[in-house]
Amino acid sequence: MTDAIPVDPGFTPLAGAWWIVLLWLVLAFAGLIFQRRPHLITHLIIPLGALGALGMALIGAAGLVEPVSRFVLPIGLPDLPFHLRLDALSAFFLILLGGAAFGVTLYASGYLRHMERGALALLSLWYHLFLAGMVMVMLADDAYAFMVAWELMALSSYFLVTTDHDIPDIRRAGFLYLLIAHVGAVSLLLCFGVLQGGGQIESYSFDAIRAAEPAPFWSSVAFLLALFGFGAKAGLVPLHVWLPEAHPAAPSPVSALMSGVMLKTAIYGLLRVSFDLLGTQASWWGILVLGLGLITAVYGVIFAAVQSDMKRLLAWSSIENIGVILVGIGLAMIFHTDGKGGLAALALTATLYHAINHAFFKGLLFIGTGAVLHATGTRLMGELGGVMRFMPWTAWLTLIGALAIAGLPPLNGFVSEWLLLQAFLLSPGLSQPYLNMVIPVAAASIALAAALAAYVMVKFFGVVFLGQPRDPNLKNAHEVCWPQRLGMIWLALGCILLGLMPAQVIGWIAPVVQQLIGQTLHNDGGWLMLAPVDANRASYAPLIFFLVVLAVLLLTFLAVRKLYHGRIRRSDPWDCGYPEQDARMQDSAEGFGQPIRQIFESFMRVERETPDPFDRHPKYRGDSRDNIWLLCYAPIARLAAWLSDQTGRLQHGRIQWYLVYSFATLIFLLVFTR
Amino acid sequence: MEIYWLLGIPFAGGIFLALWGSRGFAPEINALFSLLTFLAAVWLTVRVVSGGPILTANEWFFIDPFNVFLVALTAFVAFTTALFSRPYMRIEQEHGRLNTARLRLYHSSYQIFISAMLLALTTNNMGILWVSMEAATLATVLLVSLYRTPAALEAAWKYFILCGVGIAQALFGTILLYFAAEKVLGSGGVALLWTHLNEVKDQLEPRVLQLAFVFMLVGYGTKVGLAPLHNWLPDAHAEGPTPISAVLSGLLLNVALYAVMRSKVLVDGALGTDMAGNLMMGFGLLSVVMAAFLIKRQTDVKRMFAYSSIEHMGLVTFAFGMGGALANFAGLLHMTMHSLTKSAIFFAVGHATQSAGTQLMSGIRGLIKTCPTIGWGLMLGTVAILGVPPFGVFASEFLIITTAMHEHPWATPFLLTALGVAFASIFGKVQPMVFGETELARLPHQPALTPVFVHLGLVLMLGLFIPPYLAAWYRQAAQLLGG
Amino acid sequence: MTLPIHLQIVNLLAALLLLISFAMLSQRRIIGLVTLFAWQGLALAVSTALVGWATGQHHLYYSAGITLILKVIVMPWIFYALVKKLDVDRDVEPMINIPTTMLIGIALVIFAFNLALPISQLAGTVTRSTLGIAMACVLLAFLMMITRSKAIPQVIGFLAMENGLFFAATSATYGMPLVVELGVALDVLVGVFVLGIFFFQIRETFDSLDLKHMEKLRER
Amino acid sequence: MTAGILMQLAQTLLAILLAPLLMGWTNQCRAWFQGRSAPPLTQPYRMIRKLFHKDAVIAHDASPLFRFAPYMVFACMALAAGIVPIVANDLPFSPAADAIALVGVFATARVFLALAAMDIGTSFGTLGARREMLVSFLAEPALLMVFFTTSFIAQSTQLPVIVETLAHKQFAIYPSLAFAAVAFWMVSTAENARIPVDNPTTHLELTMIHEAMILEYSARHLALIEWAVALKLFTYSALGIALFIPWGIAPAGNYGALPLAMLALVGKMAAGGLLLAFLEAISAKLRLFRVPEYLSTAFLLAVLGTLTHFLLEV
Repeated sequence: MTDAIPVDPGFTPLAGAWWIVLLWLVLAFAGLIFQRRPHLITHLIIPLGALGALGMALIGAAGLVEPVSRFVLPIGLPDLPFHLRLDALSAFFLILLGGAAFGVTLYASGYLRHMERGALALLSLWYHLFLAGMVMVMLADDAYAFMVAWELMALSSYFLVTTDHDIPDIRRAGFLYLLIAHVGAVSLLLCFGVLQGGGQIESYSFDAIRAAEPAPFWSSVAFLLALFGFGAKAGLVPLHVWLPEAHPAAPSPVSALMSGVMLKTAIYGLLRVSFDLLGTQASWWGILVLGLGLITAVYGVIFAAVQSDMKRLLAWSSIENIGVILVGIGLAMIFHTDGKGGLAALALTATLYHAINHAFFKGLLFIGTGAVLHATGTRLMGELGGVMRFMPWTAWLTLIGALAIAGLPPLNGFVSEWLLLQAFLLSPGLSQPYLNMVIPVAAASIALAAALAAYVMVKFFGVVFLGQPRDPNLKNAHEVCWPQRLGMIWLALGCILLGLMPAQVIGWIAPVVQQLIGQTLHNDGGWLMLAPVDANRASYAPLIFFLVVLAVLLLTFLAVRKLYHGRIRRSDPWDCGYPEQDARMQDSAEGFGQPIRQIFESFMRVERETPDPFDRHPKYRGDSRDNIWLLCYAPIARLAAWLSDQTGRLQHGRIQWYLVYSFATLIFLLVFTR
Repeated sequence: MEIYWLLGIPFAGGIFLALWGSRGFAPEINALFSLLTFLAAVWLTVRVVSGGPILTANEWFFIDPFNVFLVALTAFVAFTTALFSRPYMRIEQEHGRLNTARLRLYHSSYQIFISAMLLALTTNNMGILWVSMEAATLATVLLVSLYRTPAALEAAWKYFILCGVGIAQALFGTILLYFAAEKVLGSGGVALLWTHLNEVKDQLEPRVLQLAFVFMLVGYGTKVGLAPLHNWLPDAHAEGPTPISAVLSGLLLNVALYAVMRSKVLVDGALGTDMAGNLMMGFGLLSVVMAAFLIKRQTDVKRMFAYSSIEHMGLVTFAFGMGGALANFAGLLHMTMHSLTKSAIFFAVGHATQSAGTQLMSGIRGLIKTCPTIGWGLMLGTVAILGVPPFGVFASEFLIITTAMHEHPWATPFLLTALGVAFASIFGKVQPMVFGETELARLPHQPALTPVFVHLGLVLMLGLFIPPYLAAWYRQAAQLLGG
Repeated sequence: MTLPIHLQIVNLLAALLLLISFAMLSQRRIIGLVTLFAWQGLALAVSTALVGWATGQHHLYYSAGITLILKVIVMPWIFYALVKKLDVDRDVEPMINIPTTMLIGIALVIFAFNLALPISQLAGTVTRSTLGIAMACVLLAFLMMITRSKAIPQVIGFLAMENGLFFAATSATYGMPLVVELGVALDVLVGVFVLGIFFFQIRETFDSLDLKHMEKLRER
Repeated sequence: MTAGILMQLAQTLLAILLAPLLMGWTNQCRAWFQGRSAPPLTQPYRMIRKLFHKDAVIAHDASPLFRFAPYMVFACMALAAGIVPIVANDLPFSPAADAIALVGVFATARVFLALAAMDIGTSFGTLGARREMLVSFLAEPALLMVFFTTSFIAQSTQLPVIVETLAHKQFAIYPSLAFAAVAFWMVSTAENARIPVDNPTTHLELTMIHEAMILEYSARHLALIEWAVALKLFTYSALGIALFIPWGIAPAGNYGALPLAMLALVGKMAAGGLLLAFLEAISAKLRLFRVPEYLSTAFLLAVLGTLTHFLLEV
């Protein structure tokens, strides 16, 4: 396949990206070849993959400034070879992918050292295919290439999810995941079927699709199909059911990639289809996306608050973040169709910003939990606690991620949230008055979601890393090795820098926004300050902010030390003088989530097992499932079963009846055709 | 010339194995003859690809891109199946399910079956086409009942009666065709020669052809396994020996569909309407949906994949029904992909059932532990047949579905439902067979998995890259089908 | 214009064929069925020969001969042998009772006729009107296969259907090309042998030829 | 510019220094209303000084986070105080963080405090953290909505600009502000751990929220926290003043107005403290599971505020 590189003058970023994809493919199979030598895989192959990811990020950066480059691979369908294209949008998402994947893969090279050989080889195979698939999704410039890459991504991630396939739950999770992914993919097929211009095979290239002008009705159909298809991948409520199952099931680096990057490919696809391929948008699309996004965000965060499995909690929080991103897209669409280009640019900027933020902090949190999981062997928060004492690196780095995702200044989560709220605040420009009514409510629920996210993160970090160890043998949990630390440090740095340098990040995002909306966000604040539209309207300068906090902090500290003293006496915790303390007296995860469960009980189905008062070793189990499963999926399953029973009836083994069928068919056709 | 080799070799093989098929080396001989057949097919293919359609033996045989690609496919799959059946049948013999006499029957009728199918593909005479289809049926009836279990006998009986009746309808259709043709071409030999019919198809009497097509569709459609005429198919596939299941669903169905298409071309010419196309779309859609819902309730692995064959033939029929260059192209591609993939799956399933000692899926667990190659073969094959890229089945499904959405949007909800249900059912059943814990035993003989991976490799390649000459060849075929 | 006498005889034979099909539909005993089947074959052979003589299509003589040998002598003999050997000559109880079957049959005949009517208008052959009868025979045989619940009657129904087809081939179109007919005949012969083997296998497995033992393969 | 920076520093220091005074004043008033003999006005200062002198007693397995948190909280509160216009309206620093950032700052302080409370792993610590977060996740959006209303009016989220608009543009009556004001009051009682949500002077552990979180703190850490709490109360009052009764705050550059502004500030603060104390004296603390209802009422009022803004004022 190497002859696929066209001999074109100059080394376009696209060609570079393609070389890296090839590198990953080679690495994938190299892992298979050297499966007898795991050391080689963990110490050479996977780090090389990480370097590839880093290169991909750089190429993305180059692609933002370079002109659109494209070339055609000699593979694919006849007359429909794979078209590749690198424009600002794909470049931005390449940065996202490369940046997050570099840290995660670096981490993986340490994390996977304990795996047994065969599994390791397979994992490295699928892992690199997964990376390649995601990149190809972002580069593809025709429907076929896109779908192939899309499904390659789904398939490889399925095999990654089912790495420990001995556990029935994991098998079930993987099955559910692949099923929903496949249904989504079919709906994407239909979407492209609508979009493709003429009947010829050439009309599947995105250029042809852009050229084609579908009727309003059909473009709406295409949009809905796309929303369904991409929503299924992104975990849009009610298509999210696979997500809290699949993400925890996968090995931690994979969960990090799936949550941090793979969900973004769905966002990428949605943007690509609705802004790029479909030229014109109907006014109600944006409102629909906005509404769905709000539901997803609130629903996701509520369920995140009541989880007691840390990876599951993070998975739900991913759903929340996807919801926030969709809200941004919805706003952008509303402004766009309303002709408010600048505001659309603001909303879209906020969206993309949040996408890349989420890639970083969610990746960080997932690999952090991975470290804990590997050191302690459990995912249940009820058996953890006090891990900070044994794994300080992991703890502090994870804390950065947690604060970032909780949307606290001056970290990156706050910036995108701030931009989004600004977009809401600017909504009075809209021409439809009823929207002006709706939007404050939407903003309110976004604020609610953000505040709840803080709750969730306090719960997550507090229960896992702080307090007393709930299990005595947590004592011998050990800190992770250096590659893992480096991976986490990279992502944490990402969170901090993205938080402190918003003006620059917006500079990167600008070309994307320019491409999609034809207008960029004008930053009034210079390099230091973030001031969309107008410095008098709103501004935020995280760097100053940060320095001031730092300064005050140091001043206070020094003042206290100077004026008074730094004497410390250690003793047992006081706790209002209660005599015996033990770890069981702290809040369990269920306990911490209990108020939320109490308030939002109507959303969920709560299953409790309360111990009797005389139990010497009382065990409490509270589990909150979402009702969507019962409301949407169970009926479908029942209907399918019923239908298959009915069809089964037709076939009851009696040959005379079979003869009757063909006889009836014959007669029917004879009557029918004359 | 090479056409005689093509037909002669398997026939001779049939005779030879009928005489000495009980010897120990019979499986190798079987494979050898299949190999020779395949070589002859390649030779013929090269001739046609280079020199265009051949019309030889005073117009008895006519080979154009459409059937030569089926010829090549048939010969190839027949060869790989023979390779697979070598160890498979030995293991069966060791398990004591077969004795040498039956092996002789098996080998010779296998060859006869192949030659009958090749004849059906290459002949230019609609009557001979019918004759050889019937011959192919007869050759396989005794193979289906090879194990002599009650179930096998029942399956064979149904196979025989239903297909016999069906094919009788096809004969009536042929007669009607002749009846219409002789007025134009005069009575006697030429009136059934497809080439001649094709030239004068617009002069043929529409009403008669309409009637003829109905009979032929019902007749050959029974062998294609179109719902609701499909009832013989799952039984025959499930109860016969696995190599036979492979060739039945990999090849026989194609050949039957080939017959339908030959007559469709004539009917379209005569009617000028797309009545035939609509009928085929209807049948195809019905088959896809019914099969999908029946798959959901299967417990026997071979039976399940038999239903999946019905589903895919339905899809192909639907594609051909839509007509047009793209759809026909997609249909042909899907035919190829389905044959390769499905036979590969049956190979893997065959060994899986042998090592588990049962065809019940509940009895097959964790293949990946005991015999990883079989496990991965089954897993990848399943993934491929479910239309997941980068495997070739996806390429054709992509074209079919998008075209359907573009041309006949009303059909897509059915397709969507069916594909979803089929995916859920098949994958949900296969996953635990491949993954998870296990207590299966290893096989006495080294399983023959080269065929499996050769097929899958081809399917994978065709999903990513269709060689230009192959593509050109498909396009010509699509043209012939009135694209 | 009135047809020449031999063609009138052909039409007569056609009517006879139809009659026999009805008779088979109503016949309960297997031996009786076999006899009727033989008679049908005879009528078919005669009509084929007549048509061949009338139209000078001499290859029709061969097919007439084949029919005579196969359908009048060999197969009935085989069936007699089978019935004796397996002694299954008990009353065949049809699934649907006879009068209903008859009524359906009549409906079928009417259907077949007006299906064939417009076609036979434009047939080039003299004996075109027999097409409808042939079709009727086919459908009736089909009906018979549906109604019979034992193996042998079903097979006889199957062969009766082929008789109908042959009749259509010969009388309506002056016979297919010889090769085709030979091939068809060969197939039929092989088919019957296969069936013979079958009967014994079925017999020794289920020790009965009743089809109700063969309803195990089913969904549910 | 330098004058502005001086202004900025002066205001911030002023806030930091006066904060305990406001606290003392409120306690004094409440004591009067409850008919107790009141502690002196400078009681908070004394307590803080005393605490600074003591040795810090810290649990054995307290992590660095535990010791870091009080400084963080204090810094955040100082920063918040720096953003809000207290006496004068030119704050060169305020563009660095607008109203939304202010909410973020409060959130940061809260999260650190909660985490620190969970650090030791005592039953009351986690209990307090949980309750605090429960209160906050309803209070925070309400506060944001209040800011939304004012920002919709002022077309800006910059606090000085808002004050500018409300105080020094031509006078207009904004019904939406009424809703916002009530909501703000409810929110600030919750955020500052006052009755009816929490009782700052309680000694019943089971009813504690804020106090439960800081049970393990002592000496200088406790001092910093107490100071931060006072500062928070002060900032909130200043905020309320700035948003709803901004008249008197000196416009940028106009130093002549400063003394007047100073007086106005003292007056308003005193009145506010009085009112707070009065309401606390006459009302009882809510059960914990009534708190969400109380706060969601605040939330609803705030949203209603924005809606009324769109209905009546656009």
